[in-house]
Amino acid sequence: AGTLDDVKARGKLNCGVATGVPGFAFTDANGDWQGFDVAVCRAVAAAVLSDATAVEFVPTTGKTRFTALASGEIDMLARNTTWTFSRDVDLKFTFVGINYYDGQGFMVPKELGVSSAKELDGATVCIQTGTTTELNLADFFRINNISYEPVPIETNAEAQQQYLAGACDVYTTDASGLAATRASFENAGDHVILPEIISKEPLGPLVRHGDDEWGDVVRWTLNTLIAAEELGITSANVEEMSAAAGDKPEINRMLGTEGTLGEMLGLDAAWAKRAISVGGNYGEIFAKNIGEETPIGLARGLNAQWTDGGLMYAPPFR
Amino acid sequence: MSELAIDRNIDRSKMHVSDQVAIEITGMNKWYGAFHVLRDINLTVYEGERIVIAGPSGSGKSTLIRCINRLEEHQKGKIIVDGTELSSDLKNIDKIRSEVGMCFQHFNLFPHLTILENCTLAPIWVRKTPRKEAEETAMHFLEKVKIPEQADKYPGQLSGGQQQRVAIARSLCMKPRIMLFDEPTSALDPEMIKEVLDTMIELAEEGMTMLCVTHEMGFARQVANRVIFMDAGQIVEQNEPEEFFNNPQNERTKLFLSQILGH
Amino acid sequence: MSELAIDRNIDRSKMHVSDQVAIEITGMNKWYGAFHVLRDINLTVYEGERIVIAGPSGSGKSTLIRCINRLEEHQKGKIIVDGTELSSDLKNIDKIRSEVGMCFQHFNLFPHLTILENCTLAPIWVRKTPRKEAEETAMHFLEKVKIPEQADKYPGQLSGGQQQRVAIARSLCMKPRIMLFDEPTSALDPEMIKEVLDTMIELAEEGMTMLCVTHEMGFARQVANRVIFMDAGQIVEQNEPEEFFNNPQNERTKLFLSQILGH
Amino acid sequence: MSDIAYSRTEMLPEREPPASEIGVLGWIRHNLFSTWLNAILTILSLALIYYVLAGIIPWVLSPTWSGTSLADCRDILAEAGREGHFSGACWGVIHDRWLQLIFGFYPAELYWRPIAAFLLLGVALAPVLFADKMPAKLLWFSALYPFLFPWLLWGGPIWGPVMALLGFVIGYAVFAAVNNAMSTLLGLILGVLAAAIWWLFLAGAAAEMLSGILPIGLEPVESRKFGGFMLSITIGVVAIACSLPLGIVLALGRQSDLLIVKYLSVGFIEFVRGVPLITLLFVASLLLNIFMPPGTDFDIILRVLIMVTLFASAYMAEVIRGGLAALPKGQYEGADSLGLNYWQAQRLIIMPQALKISIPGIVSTFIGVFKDTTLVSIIGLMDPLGLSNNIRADSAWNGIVWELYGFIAAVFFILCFSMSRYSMYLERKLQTGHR
Amino acid sequence: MTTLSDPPKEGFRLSMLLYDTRYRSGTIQVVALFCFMLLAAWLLNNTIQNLAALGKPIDFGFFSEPASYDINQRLLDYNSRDTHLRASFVGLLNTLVVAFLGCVTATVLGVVIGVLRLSPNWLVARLMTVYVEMFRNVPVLLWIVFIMAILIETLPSPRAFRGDDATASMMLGDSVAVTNRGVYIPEVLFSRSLGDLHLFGNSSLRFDVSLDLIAILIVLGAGLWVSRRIKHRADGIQEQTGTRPTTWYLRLGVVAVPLAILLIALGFHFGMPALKGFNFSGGTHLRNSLIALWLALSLYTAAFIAEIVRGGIMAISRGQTEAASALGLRPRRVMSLVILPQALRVIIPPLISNYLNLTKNSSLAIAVGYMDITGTLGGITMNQTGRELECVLLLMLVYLAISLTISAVMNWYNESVKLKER
Ligand SMILES: Nc1ncnc2c1ncn2[C@@H]1O[C@H](COP(=O)(O)OP(=O)(O)OP(=O)(O)O)[C@@H](O)[C@H]1O
Ligand SMILES: Nc1ncnc2c1ncn2[C@@H]1O[C@H](COP(=O)(O)OP(=O)(O)OP(=O)(O)O)[C@@H](O)[C@H]1O
Ligand SMILES: [Mg+2]
Ligand SMILES: [Mg+2]
Repeated sequence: AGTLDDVKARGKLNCGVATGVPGFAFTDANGDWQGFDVAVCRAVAAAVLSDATAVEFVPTTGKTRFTALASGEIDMLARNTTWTFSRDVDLKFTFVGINYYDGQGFMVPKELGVSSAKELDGATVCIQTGTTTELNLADFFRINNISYEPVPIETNAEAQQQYLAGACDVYTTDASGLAATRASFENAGDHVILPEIISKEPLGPLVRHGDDEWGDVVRWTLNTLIAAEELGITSANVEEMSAAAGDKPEINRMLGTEGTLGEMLGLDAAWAKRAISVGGNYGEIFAKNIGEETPIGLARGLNAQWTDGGLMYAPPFR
Repeated sequence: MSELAIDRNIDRSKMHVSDQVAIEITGMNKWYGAFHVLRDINLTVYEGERIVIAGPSGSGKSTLIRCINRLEEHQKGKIIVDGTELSSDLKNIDKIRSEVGMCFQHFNLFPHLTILENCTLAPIWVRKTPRKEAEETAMHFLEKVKIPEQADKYPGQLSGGQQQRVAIARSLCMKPRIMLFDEPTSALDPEMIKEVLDTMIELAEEGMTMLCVTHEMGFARQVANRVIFMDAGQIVEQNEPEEFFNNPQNERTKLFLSQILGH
Repeated sequence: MSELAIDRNIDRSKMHVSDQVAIEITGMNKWYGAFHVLRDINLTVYEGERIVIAGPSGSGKSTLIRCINRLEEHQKGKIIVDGTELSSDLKNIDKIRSEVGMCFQHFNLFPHLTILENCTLAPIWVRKTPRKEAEETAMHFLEKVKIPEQADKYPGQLSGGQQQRVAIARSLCMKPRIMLFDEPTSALDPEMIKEVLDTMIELAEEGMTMLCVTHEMGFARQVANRVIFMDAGQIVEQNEPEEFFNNPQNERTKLFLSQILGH
Repeated sequence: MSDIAYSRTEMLPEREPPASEIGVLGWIRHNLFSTWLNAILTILSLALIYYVLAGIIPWVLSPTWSGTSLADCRDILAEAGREGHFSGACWGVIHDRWLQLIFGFYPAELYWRPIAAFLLLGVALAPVLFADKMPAKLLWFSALYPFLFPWLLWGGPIWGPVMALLGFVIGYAVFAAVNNAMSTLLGLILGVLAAAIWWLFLAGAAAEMLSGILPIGLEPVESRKFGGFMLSITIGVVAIACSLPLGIVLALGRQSDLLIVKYLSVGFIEFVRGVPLITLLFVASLLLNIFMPPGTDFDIILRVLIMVTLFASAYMAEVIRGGLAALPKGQYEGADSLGLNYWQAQRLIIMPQALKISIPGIVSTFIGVFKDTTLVSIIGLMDPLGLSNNIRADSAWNGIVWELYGFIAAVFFILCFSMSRYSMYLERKLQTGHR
Repeated sequence: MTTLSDPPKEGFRLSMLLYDTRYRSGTIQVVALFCFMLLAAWLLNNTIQNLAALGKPIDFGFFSEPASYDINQRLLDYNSRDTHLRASFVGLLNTLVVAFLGCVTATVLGVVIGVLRLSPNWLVARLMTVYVEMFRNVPVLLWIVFIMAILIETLPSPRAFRGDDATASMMLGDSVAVTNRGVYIPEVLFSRSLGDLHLFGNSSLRFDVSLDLIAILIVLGAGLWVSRRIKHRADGIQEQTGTRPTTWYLRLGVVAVPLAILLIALGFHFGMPALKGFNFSGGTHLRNSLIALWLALSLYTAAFIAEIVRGGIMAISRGQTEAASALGLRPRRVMSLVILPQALRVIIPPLISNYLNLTKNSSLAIAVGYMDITGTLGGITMNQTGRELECVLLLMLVYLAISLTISAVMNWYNESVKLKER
């Protein structure tokens, strides 16, 4: 049977997340998972199972995440994973979309007086290992013909500790991670993020190859969140808007007051409404977990709606 | 090694030898690797016989006796115990082992079981006797070896002589028809030796078939009806005790006797 | 503990006692923590004396003997060995230790060295004797204790009696003027005791000064010229052996003698 | 020297030793300043102790128990007039998360279950560990406990463990029947076969049917919810309990004169002991599913349990082999001469003694495995170390290091230390008590 | 007297497979082998099916592809364009380095602590007990991260060495810098170097051996040989006359003088570390990760070794010391001639198994980012290529080979020092 049926039969969605990345996936004191990636899992669970809490979060490491997905231990992986050719084609996963446009950047203490990554010759660089970061870094320095000293580190928390203690001059990881890390510093102003973004890191949820039905469910749940922001559907007004058909046909189709999109997905009509009402639309999720109001304090940047000059662009619901 | 005086009158009335064969060994040979330990052993033991086996250290006495209940395997020849041939057939081995009791030099009691449990273990698990009955039998034999009051102690709490007597009782509980003793007294202090020999004499008086490796010549003289002398893996001489001690034929026997009786 | 018959004629001709003082102990006291083990010991040993020290267990016999070569430290009083006073001066200790040989109950041979190496170790490293010469001396003493053929074996391959004889030879190789023995036979089997006592008697016959803690009363009677009885850390009685055994004065001595000679 | 006869008439009383021998002074002289070298060592040690304690104690004594975040702690410390990086610990994180560190994500309303499971573990172990003081009847509870333990922790209908237990009963029944009728060897083979068939093909269906009819059970808890010390202890306990029978079999195999059996056992033991645990955990997290029939998917914790059990059983086999080797050959011969067969001899004579000798070794293997459970954090499980990373990802506690490590280390220390003390006690008892 | 006729000769019956000791062991072995093969076949079959389904047949081709990542601590030349095979090779050498360093320091520490635990000084003995219990009862992984954290947090960063208001300074006459990035020590340089010997050409296993080093080793070896001859001669003299001539200056001379001449000829000098740019440059850089792992492994293992040493010494009965002193041997000689030779036999077997444990524990290097074989082959290479099966199996094989080598040595040693018993 397909994954969708499995999930329904099980009554739980198994969702792979990171073991702990500030703002993206972590647990609170009650043991509940929180974060930007976690919200995607919850939205999918709400859409499919009508219960945002029916998610089993599976913490995965850089090493174990793909095996967990390939072996069916998890139904989807929402763990800031970069969409690359080889992962898609060789490892045989389907990236259903992009929920965060990221790129690898550098953070340095202000007192070093560095303003460009090209000035980093001879610097010690803390890298949070995950495969793409090391490769980008090695390529960047090699192409620019400057030397560096890599210090590979497993977790963000340790990288942060080393960086703050001065055990490395530079911390490199995805720009979102840099910003989030910097935000938690006692004196955030003493550190700058260099302008170079040395890679494209489109992060998004992924599922296994070969189960398009399930891929569609996850893809369109993500699209719902993004489109909802564009269309002005929020957690506050979604009840009201889904109560009766309004005058915008796309909203009606999405919220199930018109057409049979839900059925086509193998879900019921109110799937999108439930997905949105868990944590709100994409913008709300962003604002609540990693936005400028939070300790993480990320600006929307590339992740703004296309209408605002960003790259967030959900295909139409029709 | 000294000649121990046995100071009671031994009742030889029951110690008659029947003409029923108990053990028949023909042309038996055994090797340890390339080392030829037992060479062409021929021996017939009749029911009720008390045979003492003597000989210098390393002459193969223990090995011979251990072959009889298959603690060691022989490679050539035949051993027939009570009509059953010892072969590699497990059923035969099991049968023979429950007919033949054995006492070791170092007693080999089970230290984690009480004396009573030591005695009832085999009847319960091998003979499938009900526990109650097995315990009664065990007490009977413990009384016979004169230590019924120790039944609930552990072997470690008894003296060597007491332990050896328990070992004898343990074998008797299987109601064997033949008893093998491998230097049962050589690990004991002089006073204790007497206790154990007494028990063995009593057994002999009741007509038990016994094969006993021992250097207690007093015992051999008074109880055995045949003494076998071994050397270099072969039976060198056998005779009735009086003849054996007073009038040994073979040179080696003479040498050996002069050594052990000498001092 | 039993009285062992020593069946040879002992040659007392050389066993004369000179009036040269070998060991002089005056007012010696020792404590283990708060426990007063040795109380006011006064003892003069002349050269050529053979002294046997007896006494109940825990009475301080071993401690006394061990104080003499400073294996234990005494806290009060004086010990003068061969004119040198035992103090915490390392040089004195070294000097005394090479004059005084010691044999322990458990032999304490070095298991990783051959018998010969055991015997040559101290001469080579302490006396700086050339190896060749040390080996010759060692063989000489091994012959004396009657085991020259074992020279290349390891201690683990010898019997207890042989080991104790090696231990004696090892001490002798240092050519000591005084020998201390601390229950040299109490860990041995009866046959072996004899071997060791024979060796000690031979030593005595050659006029060695000996202090011996032992309960072998046969040995004491025939070899010692003085028996010292200790109890509760003090010397309770001393006398010539005949007198000591036949006519003990002190109540405790009587009690003790009745116990060890009783059975 | 003419008159050597001497007899004491009055016994000397015991006297006080010189002052330098006893009392505090004597003790100090003997134990701390007996030689120059010792005096120097004593002073150096005192300096070291002072230096370490002076560094640590002020940091530990920090009034931050009620802090709600790292920033909050810093405020509290600043108010108390303590500034700087090492001015004080932020104990708020322990206050906030200690339940999580102990129980992981186990539902709070069900905490009684792990607590009960571990308390009962003590009860079940008591007759084994304190054999002389406990009624032997309790052994029955010990025998049932392996089925009770997973049921308490994982929940679900009671029929699962009951059916599993039934497998043993069936296996034994078949064994007993065949053993009586034919041969022990055949009985053993058929018994194992029968139990295996039951477990593989029938038990599941039967359990399902019964829970349909009689739904008795506890609320199920997925193993993903396990975390913290509970996870470590669970892995340790299950691994040791399961590795015990496996280890016995392997040890017997290694001692056996059957060449193939022997080399299979040796191969397995040496292989497992030759590779680091972490590679076995990689196998658990990455490869085990590949080795299983397509489509099987079992839980990561179960997979880890399997690998850790295999790991522990190799070490256990060596411990038990040591116990077997310590038994004199006479015990085997004694059993043989009484006519006991191989299995009877093993069960009644050899194993009871060998296991008793091995208990200290088993306890230290357990301590080793328990400590090694921290390695599961490397494959993403939420053991205390894994959780500490997770907690540090919470922006409230981002930047906390020492408090978490210190707490975890302290708990490990207390548990392992008491166990090692216990095993030393056992060793001493066995030395004296095993006459 | 009855004569027993021969029992009828029986042919082979099926039941003999079960009852006859001759066939029975065969039966058991066949059953065991069959079960084993069945299990193996089942696993293999599953694996093949699964790999086919995943579309990842076993293939070691990825080893010849460029690794694309950098490794900081390395003994060989390596850059990100080198192959995965070379990266693994670099990792393997790193494993061996840390294992070797760890074993050496753990032994030294362990012996010192074990001996101090037996010290008559109460305080020192207690302190050592605390040390042993502390390290034995806390997981080694925790110690590794703990010590790493201590290094990072308490040592000064290179920045602290800079400027006029520097808060940290170099040690030992500006030749050693201890920073939280690691320790910089002077490196050995030769101005008239003889060059390198290139082994294995340009392959992934290429290996450079410094000719300078070879020359030094040869001279050193020759010096030591001559020194041994001198010692033998001294032994001979001692055996003959009993007194030993003083030879230490001669022995030192024959080793040191030629070596010094060679070093001068080669233009030996130290390359001092100096603060340049972001970091110290010049000198040899021992990374933090290496130091933390090395320290943690040695401190942890030392606790176990201390117990072994203590046990070994205590296993030698007091009587041995007493007997030796009674013979007049000085304490130092008692130790070296009597106690140590005996204690070593007890100590060495468990010591080696602790070396084995240390080597296996070095796989926890990933926790601090030290690129050992687990970090390269079992880490980034595996992550990058997605070849879990190949990587993990190979990783296990490598460790197994190391372990088996060590235990083979151990068994050989055990056999050769067994005490002779009766
Ligand atoms: N398992 C064995 N492997 C090899 N040789 C053995 C074995 N058991 C005994 N032997 C050898 O077989 C010979 C006979 O041994 P056995 O124990 O039967 O002698 P014994 O007459 O009982 O001697 P003792 O009086 O010392 O008990 C001896 O030379 C012995 O070394
Ligand atoms: N190292 C020690 N510390 C404390 N007390 C000791 C020590 N050695 C011996 N003692 C005590 O000193 C007393 C005398 O001991 P010693 O060994 O000298 O007695 P002994 O007469 O040789 O007895 P035995 O005949 O049993 O050998 C005993 O009570 C003993 O317990
Ligand atoms: Mg024998
Ligand atoms: Mg004494």
